[in-house]
Amino acid sequence: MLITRVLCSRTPNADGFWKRRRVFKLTAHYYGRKRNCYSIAIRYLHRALVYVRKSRKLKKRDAVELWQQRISAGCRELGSSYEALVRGMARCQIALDRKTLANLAIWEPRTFKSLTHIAAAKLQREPIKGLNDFSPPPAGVITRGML
Amino acid sequence: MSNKHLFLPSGFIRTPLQNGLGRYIPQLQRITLKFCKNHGGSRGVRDFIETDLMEFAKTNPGTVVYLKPRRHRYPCMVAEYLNGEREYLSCHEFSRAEIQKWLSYMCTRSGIPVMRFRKYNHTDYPSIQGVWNPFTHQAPEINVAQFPHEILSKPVDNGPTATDQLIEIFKKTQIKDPVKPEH
Amino acid sequence: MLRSAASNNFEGTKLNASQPTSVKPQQEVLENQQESEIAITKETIEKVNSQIELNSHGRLFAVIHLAGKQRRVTDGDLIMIEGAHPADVGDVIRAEKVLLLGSRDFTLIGRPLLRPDLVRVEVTVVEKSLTHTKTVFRNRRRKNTRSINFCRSHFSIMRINCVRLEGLVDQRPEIEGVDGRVF
Amino acid sequence: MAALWKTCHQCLRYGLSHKSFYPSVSAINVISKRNFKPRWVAPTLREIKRRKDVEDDRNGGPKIFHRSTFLEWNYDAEIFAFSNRLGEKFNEATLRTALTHKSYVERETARLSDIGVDSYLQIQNNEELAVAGGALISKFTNGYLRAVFTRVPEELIMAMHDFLTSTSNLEIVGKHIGLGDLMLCSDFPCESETYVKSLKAVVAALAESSGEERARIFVQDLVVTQLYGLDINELWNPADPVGNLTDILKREGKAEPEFRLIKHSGQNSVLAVYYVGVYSDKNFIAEGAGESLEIAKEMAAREALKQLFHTEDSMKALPFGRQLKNIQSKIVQLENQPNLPLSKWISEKVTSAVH
Repeated sequence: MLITRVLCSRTPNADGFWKRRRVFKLTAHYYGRKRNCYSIAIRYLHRALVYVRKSRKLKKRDAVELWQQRISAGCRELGSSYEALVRGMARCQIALDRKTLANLAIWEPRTFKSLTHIAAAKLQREPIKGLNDFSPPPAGVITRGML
Repeated sequence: MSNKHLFLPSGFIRTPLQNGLGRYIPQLQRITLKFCKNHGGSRGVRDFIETDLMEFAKTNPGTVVYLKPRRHRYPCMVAEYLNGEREYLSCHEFSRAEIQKWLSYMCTRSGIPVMRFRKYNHTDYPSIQGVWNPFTHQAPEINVAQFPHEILSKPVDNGPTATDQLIEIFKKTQIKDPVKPEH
Repeated sequence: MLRSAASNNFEGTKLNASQPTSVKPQQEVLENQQESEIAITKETIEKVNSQIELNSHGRLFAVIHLAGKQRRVTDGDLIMIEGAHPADVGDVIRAEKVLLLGSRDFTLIGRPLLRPDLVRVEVTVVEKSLTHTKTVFRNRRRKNTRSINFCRSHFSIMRINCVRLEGLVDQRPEIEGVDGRVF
Repeated sequence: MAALWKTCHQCLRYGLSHKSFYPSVSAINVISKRNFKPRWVAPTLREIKRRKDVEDDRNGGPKIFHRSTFLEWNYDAEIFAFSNRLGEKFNEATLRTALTHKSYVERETARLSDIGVDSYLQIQNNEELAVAGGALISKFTNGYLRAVFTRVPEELIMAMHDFLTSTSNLEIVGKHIGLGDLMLCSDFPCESETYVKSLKAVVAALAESSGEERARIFVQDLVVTQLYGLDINELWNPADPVGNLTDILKREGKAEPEFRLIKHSGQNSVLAVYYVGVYSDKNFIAEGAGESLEIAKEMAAREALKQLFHTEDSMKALPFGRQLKNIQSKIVQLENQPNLPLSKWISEKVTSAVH
């Protein structure tokens, strides 16, 4: 975008009040001189705005970790494990993602239990080394050979 | 205490009066277009009025459109919504297309002020099968079980411990010995 | 994929314990297990179908895949779709990618999706607006080089009108996936 | 939007070297301009605000003006937009009478008589329409509630009906369909009674102009949807749930309800929880939890009643909008047939009433 001549012309002696006000609005919750003195506040504001940009990715990564922890806690209570559930469901073409699984583990426990049992039954049929050698196979699961 | 909420409010998604549940009611009540008849800054607004205003009014019968020619004033549009909110947008040196775009933005909004959404869904019935609590997956047998119990007292079988593995390895070596001929 | 009505582990183990412990020819063991399994399957499907016919299954929730994300929805929920979505305000869409449908007593799990004629999820677009202004700020340290971009992206808020079971579980229509399509 | 303009300005002040000056609003290409405010702007705004605060303190809060006092106000266009926005067809005259209140007519006649013109004004007020509308609203809500909550005793239906037709609820609905600016009344800001009266009058006007069927759908879509998201068991609870449960089971010929402790934890701690189950001749009905045995027992009885009435937490979702098409006839039929009161409630009699 070309900068037209107009924009580069001399500007009237603008009031710095508005420039500083914009910065102080964003640093109103800082501590001490970082809140009130412009030359100090602007440095910390730049750091904060960089953190805002970088944390957008991190937030998504943290959310996935949190879901993973909740799913593995739910699975372990039911005698299975996170890897067993995820691998088993993948082999049964059940495409639920970790957000949904974590939601089900908390809010719909019976659905989550049936999912863990399906995955365990699938792994019992096609075992993966080191995954479910120790948990007793879930009873009451009838697959009619469809798994 | 953070003052951030003073500048950018945050909240959860909601709609006025359960909109969309019974029927969808367009929330934009009135829109006022203020412009100047001669000033160059209102040229876009004037073009819009000459060409597309009638068609806009026909497609949005539920919105009253007011035109306010004011000499030597910057053009702007003020939208008033059913929940009483007013939205101001300066249209200085806007092109006709921009006016159309921002008008459609005003029409499809619900009047709730712009905010940072903390969650991207809202449900009033989060759980149907009952929220998980420590008792949900517990078997009732635990109430009447006499401990030590043959199933419940068994530790969770986490696989063979190190000593078991060593014993197994030793047993494997044991079997091979008798086959070797005595020297 | 249906599970037997027995909901937790311990009743199951009793079932196993009652089976004959002495090893019989493989074919026979499979045989009587087949009988009891078929009976349980028939009984379970019968129960679910009766609940569907009597519409006595209570509130339903579904996991749908919409605009790139999986969402757990039930009747009357609000969901937010990020990015420009073709449907306009007031339009009714049918969410076809249903991965899972659950109620208090049963869960239908799609592999990966449930049959479209089995489940009907209707969604109404209630609001289309722009998010708050997000800043993308880059700062190259000690080089006095900074850049800032402001962005307000589109989003739509949608109301889930109904999550409904339309067909019986085991009865497949002769031709599938034809409803509502004009040939 | 103003925020966008101000923060755009920020980027220009940094004297960026290579990055584009213009903020790329990916949605809409908004080109920012340099707007430098000269030195006198800030002090002037500060002074204006100070004077405004002084005036606001003097007459207790900012002065608000009725929308009709603004320059750009056209009552006919507003009426036209009002009916189109709701998607209903009103005939002009009835809608206008529905929106004019007695107080407005009196004020106008008083004003005219002061000027000396004592001709009788032809505007009718909306008294009769409001009364008729009120009856219509309660009839339609009753019909809906009895058709949807078939197994619920009449007391709970009355509680829900009273909540839906309460002044606070109708006022919220009236305000959110834009009656605030359209009502011709003398009191400003209008009290809730005026909102309620004009909403009832609008419903009656709709019944008159496009038939009772449309008015019923209008009430179902706007007034009854306020029930969504509300736990109806909070509106009304049986005073003595254990007694009611025993009566019902006796009437149905089943055994007395028997309460058994299923689970408990944290017995002698502040966060004690007891799970008590209700059994009737050895089959399990429901379970409830509470901080003490008595509370848990009462909650269990309450939960059992909820299951009998099909109002437990996982109850069927309330049908609204298009889902109501196939039960409209049932709604009309059940409008004046009350459900069974709690004292005579038996599940067989209830299910038979449904089919």
